[in-house]
Amino acid sequence: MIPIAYPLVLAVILFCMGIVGFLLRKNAIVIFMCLELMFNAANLVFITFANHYQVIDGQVFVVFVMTVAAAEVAVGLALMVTIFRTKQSIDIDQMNSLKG
Amino acid sequence: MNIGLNPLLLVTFFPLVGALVVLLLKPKWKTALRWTALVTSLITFGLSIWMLTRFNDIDPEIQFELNLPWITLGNNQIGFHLGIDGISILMVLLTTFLMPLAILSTWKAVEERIKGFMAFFLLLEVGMLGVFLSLDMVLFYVFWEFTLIPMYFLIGLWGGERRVYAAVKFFLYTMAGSVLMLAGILWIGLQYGSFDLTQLSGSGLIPAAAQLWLFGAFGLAFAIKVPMFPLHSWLPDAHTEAPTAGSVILAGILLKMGAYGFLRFNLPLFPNATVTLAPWMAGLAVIGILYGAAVAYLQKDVKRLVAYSSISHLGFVVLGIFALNLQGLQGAILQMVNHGLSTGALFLIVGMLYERRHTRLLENFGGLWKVVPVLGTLALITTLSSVGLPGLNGFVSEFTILLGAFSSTVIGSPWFAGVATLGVILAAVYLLFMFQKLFLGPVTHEENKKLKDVSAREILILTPILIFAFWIGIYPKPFFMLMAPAVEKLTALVQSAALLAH
Amino acid sequence: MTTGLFVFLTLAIIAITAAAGLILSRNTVYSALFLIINFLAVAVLYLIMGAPFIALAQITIYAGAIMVLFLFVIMLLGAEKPKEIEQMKWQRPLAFVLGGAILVEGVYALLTRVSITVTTNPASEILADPKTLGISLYTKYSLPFEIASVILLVAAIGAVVLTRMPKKDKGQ
Amino acid sequence: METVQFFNLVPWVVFLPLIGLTVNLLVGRKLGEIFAGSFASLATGLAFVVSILLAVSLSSHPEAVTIPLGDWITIGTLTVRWAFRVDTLSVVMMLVVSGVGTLIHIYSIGYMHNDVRHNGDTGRYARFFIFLNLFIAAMMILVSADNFLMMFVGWEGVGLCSYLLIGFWFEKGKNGTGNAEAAKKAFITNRIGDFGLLIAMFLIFVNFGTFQFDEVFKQAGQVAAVKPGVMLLITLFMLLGVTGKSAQLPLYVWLPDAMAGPTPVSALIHAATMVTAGVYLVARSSIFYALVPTAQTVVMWVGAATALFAATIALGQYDIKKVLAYSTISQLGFMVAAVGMGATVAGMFHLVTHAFFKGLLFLAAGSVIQGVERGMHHANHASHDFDPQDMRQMGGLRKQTPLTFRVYLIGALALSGIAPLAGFFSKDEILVSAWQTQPAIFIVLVLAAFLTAFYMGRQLTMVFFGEPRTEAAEKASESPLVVTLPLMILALLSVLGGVLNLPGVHTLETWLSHTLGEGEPGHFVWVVAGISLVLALIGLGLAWMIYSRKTDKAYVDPLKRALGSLFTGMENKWWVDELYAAIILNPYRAFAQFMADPVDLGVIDRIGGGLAAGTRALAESIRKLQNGYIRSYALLMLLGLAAIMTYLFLR
Repeated sequence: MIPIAYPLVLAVILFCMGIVGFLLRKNAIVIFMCLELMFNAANLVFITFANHYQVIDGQVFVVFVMTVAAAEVAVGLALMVTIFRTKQSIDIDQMNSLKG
Repeated sequence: MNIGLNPLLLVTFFPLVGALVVLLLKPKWKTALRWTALVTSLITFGLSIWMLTRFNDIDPEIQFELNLPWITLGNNQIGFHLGIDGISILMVLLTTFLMPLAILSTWKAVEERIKGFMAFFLLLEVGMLGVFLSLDMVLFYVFWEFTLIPMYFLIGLWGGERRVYAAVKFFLYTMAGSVLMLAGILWIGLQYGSFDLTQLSGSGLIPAAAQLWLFGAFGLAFAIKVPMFPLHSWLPDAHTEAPTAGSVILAGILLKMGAYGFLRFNLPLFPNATVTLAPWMAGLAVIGILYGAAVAYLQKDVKRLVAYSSISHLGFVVLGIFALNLQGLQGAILQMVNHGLSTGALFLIVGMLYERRHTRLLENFGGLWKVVPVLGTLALITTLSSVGLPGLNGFVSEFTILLGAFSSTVIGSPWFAGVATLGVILAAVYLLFMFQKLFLGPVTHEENKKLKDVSAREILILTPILIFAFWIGIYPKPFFMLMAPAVEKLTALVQSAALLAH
Repeated sequence: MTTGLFVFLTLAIIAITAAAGLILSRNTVYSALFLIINFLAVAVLYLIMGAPFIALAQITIYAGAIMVLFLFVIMLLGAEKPKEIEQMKWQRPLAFVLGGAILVEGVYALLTRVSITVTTNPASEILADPKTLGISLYTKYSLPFEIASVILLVAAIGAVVLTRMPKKDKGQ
Repeated sequence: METVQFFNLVPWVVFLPLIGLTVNLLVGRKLGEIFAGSFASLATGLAFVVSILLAVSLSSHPEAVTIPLGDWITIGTLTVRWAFRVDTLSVVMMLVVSGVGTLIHIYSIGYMHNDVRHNGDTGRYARFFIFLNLFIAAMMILVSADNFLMMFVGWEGVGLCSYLLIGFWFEKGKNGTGNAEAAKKAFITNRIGDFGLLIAMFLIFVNFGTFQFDEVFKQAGQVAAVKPGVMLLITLFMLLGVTGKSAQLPLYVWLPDAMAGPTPVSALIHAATMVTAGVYLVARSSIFYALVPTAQTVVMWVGAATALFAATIALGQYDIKKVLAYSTISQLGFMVAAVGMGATVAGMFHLVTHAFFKGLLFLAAGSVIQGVERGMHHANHASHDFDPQDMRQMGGLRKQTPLTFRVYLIGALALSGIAPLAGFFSKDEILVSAWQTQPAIFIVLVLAAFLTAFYMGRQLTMVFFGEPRTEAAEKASESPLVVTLPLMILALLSVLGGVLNLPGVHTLETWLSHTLGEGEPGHFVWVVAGISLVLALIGLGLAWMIYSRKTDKAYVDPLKRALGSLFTGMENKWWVDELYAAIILNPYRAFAQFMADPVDLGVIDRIGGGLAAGTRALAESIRKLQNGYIRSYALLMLLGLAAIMTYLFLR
């Protein structure tokens, strides 16, 4: 029995670390992983509140989040592969063709 | 109401039918495309003549009125409201008259993408006629903006070297003005619950304070279109770069939309502001007259010269409008017609020279009267009509305008007209300069020695215009009669409304 | 300090450390491995908070399938150690400042609104039962469920289409 | 009234030349020179017949008759008709215009035959007659109009014809554009005058409410009493129009250049008819001027000053036509001075006789020029530096062209005012009225008359006496009958023209009094007649003495030595053209250039362009935000998130 605030704080910390990682790294795959980290933090919040309110809906949402995350990773990594084929790099800063 | 036989509807939208037919034809059928466009414009002209025969010229009111519900906006009805009176009928006739001539002038000049050209041209006619016939502000605005699109493409696709620059400049200038007008239209519509011009004209609903800024909002749109000094700088570029037919229509009709706008909106809707601002507008008009004349004098490109002459000539129109008396207004309307005829013809002649020599620079010509005597003579008459020689059309309108402005109580001082009369001298200076550089003196360029004189088609283009030039110059009465009742009504309306407010 | 708190803190430290490793490690493979550790730690947390099904799904899908996919791609592209030179000079300091700001604000929000005395509930039989989840998924959330399946299908097809080698045009 | 009235024929004085020009326009070129020339002459001749019929009708019914043709401009209170006014004044003008016009048409048949060949474009023969007929039509409109506005149509119409005919050989002249420039100068200078006339008309309409002569003049006294300032303005602005059209100071500069036109044109338009339109206008409006003494003084001084000024320039010219041109300006000065003094009849009288003898002089000069041209062809001159109009290249022509010499002599004597030729009587009448009312004017005019005799003597001597100075002059030959016949008729008229208004009989005076009101018939003052006659004889004799001895080829004018820099001034027309160029033309050009380039392209075009550039610069700077770096977008998102959260907390 831990105070409910603790896992929430943990989620916030993980989420922020994901953000910082996203902003710091140029490796597109690492950036992806940071996204997963943020998803994870969000999931933790869902679970915590599912537990707190004793309802199943939080868990259901986690399932959906995971599904979407899986789909996103599949497409994202496929994109990464395609981009790497043309650019020979996965440096995200090189993917700036859409600049003004 | 028998909508099907309403002449206005037929006249306005018949070119659309032609445009559709043009779209169905194959691009390579050049002759068919040309003839379709020509025949369409001729039928439209015929329809407008038919309309003229049924027009009652002693009735000052709107005729052939057609008012269909179109858009309902809350409590506001936006009507598809068309109508014609003595002021607009001349503009409509001018439009339908110049269109076939302009199309005929493209016979040799436009060889590429004829399909698109003709389609845009006919669409342009729909837009222009719509502008002159709309009696609902929103409908007017729609047509007003609609004319921009075909003209933009006509300049931008078929124009000269700097066509894209000119097209964009034309579009942006006009657009900038009309956006303010839209704001004004919406404000009036929402404030007074109607977009209908017939209900708002002379109703005295709009308070004097609001009139001032509304006058500004509408006036800016119209002043850019006219164009008045100092909002004219789109005009030389657009005129110069547009294809010949485009320049003819631009000078002949599109510019008149601005002056017509003043007549149709600013005067009846904002009479107090009109009276208050009349000296200022007249002052700008006078500056425009002299300025256009001075600047035209030193142009090296014929088309630019004629373009600046338009500024000068339309200065007279604005001066006449804001004289706010019968002579001024009727002269101004006639001057609109005359400018359409003589400047249109000048552009046609320049176009003919351009077809032969592929240059518009004055220095490349000279002595052509000897080489092409018939064209020289036609050009001489056109030039003189533009100079305002008595006996030709330009004089009648310029004289009546100046006379009106001279005696105008609204402008308040004969100095405006007096100074504007100097424009008569300056017009002779720059136009004779042009004529001399083109047609007089020795033939200095080898290429010019073997130019062909006008073809039968070219004579066919210019003759109708010159016939009207003489007709209006010698017997302008029918034209004055046609517009007199409507102008009298307008003058009375403005004066009484202005009196009420004071 | 109760056992529960001790376990939580341990897991939290593991998760945070793993996340830090993910961010800071130069080698992409290490990053992936750190992420797996993080997922595992969080999975245990789920377990503690009465969501065994989710915890297992986390381990199998996330830590298992997805991360394997990541590793495959890393290996495939040979992108274990790309050079990373920061060109945008404000990016790094601002990232820390803003990340810190969000963190402070989030924690502040939590601590001012959630009382420290409210604790988590013990795992309940009903909620922990995958059957409850299943029923909910197939009744109340059947529509989103179907949509999720469509998304997965689209993603699968999309991934295939995207990664397909461009066919050399015939005859050229 | 038993006699048949021909008043309804009056529109035909305009229509006949118009028919002539239309026919020539359509078929003139195809049917050949004889047809084109004779048809045009016939049209003008018929107009002359109509004018005579009108005169006959008037003699029995001297009151003015108005024949309306149709409405022209009708707006509100503004009503202008196409209407012809037949009165004694207008008929005098019609007779002069169509009479002299017909003679000059006939002369042109022969003259232009040679001229088109000399200038190398026979295709323009018919065009010449088209323009001439157009001119007659316009001039007829001018003189027969019944209102100011219709008169203005003719007023500008003759200006147009003048433009067209001066520039007839538009590819010739100095640098190839000289003639075209001269034509433009004439039109624009005239337009400056027309500006004045326009303003005068505006003022008339505002104050009188109509343009019709009758009604305007009826109210003139009333208006003058109430608004004397307005009347002064009207008359002065009208005077500006007069100075433009009748080549008075300061707008006379176009007329000498107008000599670029073919000689018949100089005779018809720039001597006999068009340039007298200004005199006609003042005569027509004499009621106005009578009401404004200040304006009268101004008119009279303008006329007198012009008369003297132009005469001095004529003294220093070498071009045979330029001398006559300045002489015309000078004589017009006499007429203007006369109408300014109120001696309207004297002015009109001089107008008529001047039309005879100056027309004669010009036509004879044309005959001389063509004679010299023929000689030039004969002598095979390399014609580039040879100017057949230069009097220095002539001399002794009385032998080669005897007939021309005789008529020229008559014209010159008439112009110099030798009794009993036409010029003596008309000039004398002007001098008499000056003698009686304005002694200062009298002195100026007498001086001008003396100079007139002197420069005519100079011209006669240089052209016809002495020995031929060039081969061309030696081989010059007489012109054909079609050219000389009109000369003889005009010579006859120049001799007998004085009969029109002989002292004591006053035919013209009586005739015009029906229109102009009863005036005081000019007396014949023996002193004045004596002075003018003696001075004229002295002038001629002096010229003969000075010039008859000069025969050498490198011709230096004897007066140059005697007068020095004064003569240089005369030779260079007192540098008036240069002065105008410096104070009007060049400044306007510079102003236009300034407006066109720095102002229009530099400022006004830049307003729009500046707005566009501003928008562009703004967009450019905003565009930089869109740098393509995903992480930088993420950072901005985060910034937004942090900002929103901060806002929520701080709220």
